[in-house]
Amino acid sequence: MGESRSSLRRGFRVIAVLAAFSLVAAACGSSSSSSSSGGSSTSGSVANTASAPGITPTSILLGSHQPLTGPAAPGYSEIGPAIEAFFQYVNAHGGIYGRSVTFKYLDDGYNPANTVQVVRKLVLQDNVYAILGGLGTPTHTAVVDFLNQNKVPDIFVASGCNCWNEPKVHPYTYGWQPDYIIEGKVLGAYIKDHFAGMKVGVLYQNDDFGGGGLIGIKQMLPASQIVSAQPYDPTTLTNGLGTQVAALQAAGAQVVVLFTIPAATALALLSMAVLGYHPTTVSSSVSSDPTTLAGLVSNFSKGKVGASALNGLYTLNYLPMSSATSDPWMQLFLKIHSQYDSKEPVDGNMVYGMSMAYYFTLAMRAAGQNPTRQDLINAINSQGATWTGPGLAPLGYSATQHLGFMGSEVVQLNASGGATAVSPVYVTNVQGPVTTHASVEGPVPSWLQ
Amino acid sequence: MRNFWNFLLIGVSNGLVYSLVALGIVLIYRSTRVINFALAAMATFSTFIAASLIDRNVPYFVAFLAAIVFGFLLGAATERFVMRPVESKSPLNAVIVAIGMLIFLEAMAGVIWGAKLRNFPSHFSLIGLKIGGARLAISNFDLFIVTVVVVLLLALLVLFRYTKLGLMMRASAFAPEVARLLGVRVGRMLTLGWGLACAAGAVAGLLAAPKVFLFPNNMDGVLIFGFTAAIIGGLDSPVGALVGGLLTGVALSFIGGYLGSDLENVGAFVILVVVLMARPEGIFSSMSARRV
Amino acid sequence: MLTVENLSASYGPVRALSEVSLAVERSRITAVLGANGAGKTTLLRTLTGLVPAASGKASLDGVEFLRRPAEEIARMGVAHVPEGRGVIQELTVEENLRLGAIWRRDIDVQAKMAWIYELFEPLEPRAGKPAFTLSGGERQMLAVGRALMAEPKALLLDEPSLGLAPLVVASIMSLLRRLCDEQGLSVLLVEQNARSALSVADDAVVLSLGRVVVSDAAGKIRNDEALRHHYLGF
Amino acid sequence: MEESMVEAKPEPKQLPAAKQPQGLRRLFGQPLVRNIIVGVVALVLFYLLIGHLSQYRIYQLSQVGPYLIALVGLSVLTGQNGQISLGHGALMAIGAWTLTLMQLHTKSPLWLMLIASALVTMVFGALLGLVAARLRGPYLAGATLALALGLPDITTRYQSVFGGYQGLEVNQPNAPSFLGATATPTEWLAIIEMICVVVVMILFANLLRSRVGRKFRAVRDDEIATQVSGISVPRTQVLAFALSAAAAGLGGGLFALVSGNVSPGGYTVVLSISLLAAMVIGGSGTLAGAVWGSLIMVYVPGWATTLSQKLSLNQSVSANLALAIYGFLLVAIIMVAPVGVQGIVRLVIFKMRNLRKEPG
Repeated sequence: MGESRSSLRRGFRVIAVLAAFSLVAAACGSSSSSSSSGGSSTSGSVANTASAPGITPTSILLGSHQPLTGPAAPGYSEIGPAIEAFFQYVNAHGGIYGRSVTFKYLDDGYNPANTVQVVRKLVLQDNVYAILGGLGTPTHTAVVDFLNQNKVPDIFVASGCNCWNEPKVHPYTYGWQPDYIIEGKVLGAYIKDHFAGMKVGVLYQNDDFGGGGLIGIKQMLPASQIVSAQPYDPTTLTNGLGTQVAALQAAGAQVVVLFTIPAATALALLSMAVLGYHPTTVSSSVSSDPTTLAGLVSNFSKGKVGASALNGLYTLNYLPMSSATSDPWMQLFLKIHSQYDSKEPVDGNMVYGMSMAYYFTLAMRAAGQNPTRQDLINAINSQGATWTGPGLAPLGYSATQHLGFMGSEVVQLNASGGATAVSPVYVTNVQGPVTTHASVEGPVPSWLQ
Repeated sequence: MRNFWNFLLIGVSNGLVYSLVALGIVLIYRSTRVINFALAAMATFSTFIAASLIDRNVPYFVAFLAAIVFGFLLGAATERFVMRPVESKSPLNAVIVAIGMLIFLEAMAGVIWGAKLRNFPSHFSLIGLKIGGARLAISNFDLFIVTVVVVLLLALLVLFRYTKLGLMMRASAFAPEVARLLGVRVGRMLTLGWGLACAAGAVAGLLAAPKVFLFPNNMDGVLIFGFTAAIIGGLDSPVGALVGGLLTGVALSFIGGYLGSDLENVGAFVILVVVLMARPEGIFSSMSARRV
Repeated sequence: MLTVENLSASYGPVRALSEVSLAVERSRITAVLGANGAGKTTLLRTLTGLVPAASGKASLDGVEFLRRPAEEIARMGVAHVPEGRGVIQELTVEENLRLGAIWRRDIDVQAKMAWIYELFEPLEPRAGKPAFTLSGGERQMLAVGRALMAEPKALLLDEPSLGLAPLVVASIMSLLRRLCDEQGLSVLLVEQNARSALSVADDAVVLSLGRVVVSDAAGKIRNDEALRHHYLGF
Repeated sequence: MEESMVEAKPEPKQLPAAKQPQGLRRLFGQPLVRNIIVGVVALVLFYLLIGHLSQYRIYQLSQVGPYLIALVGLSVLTGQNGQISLGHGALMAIGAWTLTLMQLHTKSPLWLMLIASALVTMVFGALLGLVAARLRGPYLAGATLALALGLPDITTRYQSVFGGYQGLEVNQPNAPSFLGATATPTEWLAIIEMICVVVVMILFANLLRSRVGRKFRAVRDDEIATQVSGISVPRTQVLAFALSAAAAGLGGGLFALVSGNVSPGGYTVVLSISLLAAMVIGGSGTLAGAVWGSLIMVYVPGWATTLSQKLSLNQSVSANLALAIYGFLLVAIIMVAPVGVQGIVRLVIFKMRNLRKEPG
């Protein structure tokens, strides 16, 4: 249905949305509304209606699947609470068109069979308006067809698989974080620019994440420069990564690229320390939340060598670092954290969740006062590429492309857990060339203050 | 060649931890014929206790001992209050209860300490030792692991071979009814056996945590490889647990190093089937000898 | 003196013993005879706490012990040598013997063992060997010897002759008689092999379907041909 | 135990030959015929029932079927034949991928794909049975657990064939036109499953009444005596493994249809362990126990979640608490009901019958 809408009508709708937007902005300024949630936004003439499943005149119900228990829970279990906290803040600041947002995230234990179950429950029983930030490639793959068949907006999947960017097959599904292939290309580009001619080794998880990263790297570097690519199986991390790192060392890799989950990054750094192997280490954004890593590596040698294991590590960054306390977005997030999320640590996962919730709020505001599900899709397709916020790289949304952030900057970590940007923002898509760009990080809008 | 030696050392270091888990499984199996799947959770829980103590500035070795004592008490209490009522029914029931305990304890660890990844101190350096100019994949901490495992095995050997208590424990394990007729308080021996086994599990947890980090499920993988090790060694042989653990660790390290880490799990299955086809009750089982 | 009064026990819905009464004086042997399934083994297992008693009493030198845990009954001086010899096969001969007196702090274990090795000469050279290497007769010797380690007052033997050669049986029976007299034991001897049991016993009871059908001096039963034919099959 | 695989319902005793009734009544006296009638009645009731349920409830119900069929297989193997398997999750995986790959590469009709799931898994199960026949108790449990651990990794090793961690998509079949245009794929799937459940239950109920069933139990109760009496123990064990695997494979094929996707994350060691736990808790060795077990697998985690959410803690605490409640329930049920839920049900029926008899 959505695809058959004529572009003319879509154009009208955009205009209507923009008009609504400006009305809202105006209303915010003079906020004095009768809405019980303390909010603003309903302009006098149009009343809120139950315009879609999960939307009532006073509320919006969103659903998500997150690993809250089991082996994948560490770290990722913080994202759901961060998204929820952001919405609580939005609700306290007038909600979205006066509606308060309820974010219902259920545990799937990172088991696709459970994901199928909880997502059906959210859609068929709880009648959520949309699924936001469903986490994980194998888990979300199991429900993406169901969501699209039922025309449920499947917004900002929390995974960098390039399989979310298939608007023809899955028109209701949108990626958000940089595609893994894009991350690989950005890292490859940086290596090409700064470590030309050095022998490169890759340690990667043997799934779409590591595999995508490897594809990206290989696109950017000559085959002869990559001396060794070592896959690892995330289910056998019990055995450590000693053998893989020893193999990289034996191959003489001077630059090691990590496409690893944080625990594996820590294990890899541990193995490097054990073997006295000190290559230049470059990692994807997934691999290296500095807060998490600093905690994990601090004991390698009774705390003495610990932090230095991170020192000099290059990694990718497309959102403000959680240590960047002078960044206005981080200041906002810290405020929200202290009010609504104080049980969870301040780290990259928190920034990730809150940023995602922010972009979703933008999408809802753009979808109009009484949006249908299709209105949300149309809003992202037509306006998504123009949104700014905490993200450093532009978003790649259009009717024909459902890519999220199209790149990132390279930062280098220091011993104290901080980071310094060492490159401009590299921007690309899956096939195209890599270009550099200034950061597009936008100001915190007034309705969030 | 350097790879070969590193793979070997990595395998030995991993294998010793599997040996400890295997030992915990063997100690319980030979006394109560139960495969204690809850051992992973008990180890993790004990390690969390140590971590909480260390966070409160308790010295490492005090926390280490406290965790072992906690593991002992947890195991003993589990036998006395949870296992005792079901042991007499079918062994399968006891296994399911152990699985229930595993789920329960791991989830409670998540409730109490949260599902975040945290480190656990090793006290000794994890940095590889320098031998002949190159660092090898063996650190002071690995030497500590070796020491602990050897001391523990020797202590158990002395206990079982040379003390009255050990004799009573073995008698209770091999022939509980006969032992009772000889005046041995078998129930206490079983409780003690579970306590010791879970204390061994706690040690395994404490030694594994610096390398696999600490979170509620951190010992699941270790448990499965430890169980594999126990079976390879023979479920009623503590020496078999040591050998089985080393064999498993080294074999997995070579498989991971030379064939790819995605074959480690498959490799564990292949090794198990090959060993069991040759010796259906493990390498060191006394059963097969007795049947002849 | 071992006294049993009106002892009853059940295996599930099946009544295995009903109203069994008997008494064994010190230095006397009472044989418990009867066909397979008559309740002989159940009688011993009930007395030593392995099968719960439904009703009745049992006492040793006036001290009531029925319904106590098996290990406590053993510690009161009731030694039970179970059917199938009950040696712990994985343990060595010496360990089996040590185990016999493991709860006694006041016994010189070395001296006791030396005495057992004197009684049962074949055991000494095998002291360090696991029990599963022993022959059937040797295992029986070990089981009896082990029971004697703790200086029991009552000795309950379940089918000591089972599967043994007649010569071995004869030597075990005569040894039993000697021990009983020397140590002042009350012996309850459950036997399928009535002929050899009656040759050493002072008294005998015959069980049938869990009931005592005959209780008399061993000599009388030996001489009562009709009774022997009817219940004991010889 | 001998009676345990027979239908859960109280049945009239077989009448002695002399009084055997004639004609129709005699026909109904046949267990097979009676089972078929019960099955058909159940099917009709089920069809009427789903007309009154929401799509989500139907979907939830359709999750029961795959577990139920796999549990029947596991119950026969462990409860009736005495072989412990901690690898039935892996066998389900084989069935699941068989169906998925057939759907992807061939244009086979649904029934053929389901039969293939069962047969391919059966062949694999027979091979596994050859290994299993040499192993006892915990050693067999360990070997099958290692299988459950290792097998999913094959799918990531050969990503191009099996789809890697993401797995492969499975299309849900559309309802045939004779059911009317209103039947959704979810409803149709539930009906397919119920048909499979009925067929499998009837087949296994009759198998276990037959000589084969008696052989299974004989091997379980006393291997040596069985061997002496001229029955080949290894052959019986391999047969039990093969049949059990066939059921697991069919369950796996249906599971793939219900999930709409196959991926290794759905078939981990956790699934195998859950199956064993559900089998024991339901009532090991009985068909009715498999029903209870599958219901527990599908519904109890949900109840535990609801229960822990009532405490209105934060979500990650309540998710862990739900899991803790589930673990606690496993322990509690075994402690309260060592013979499983079916054991309790039978006890209650027995008591009620006695009550009815006494005054009459």
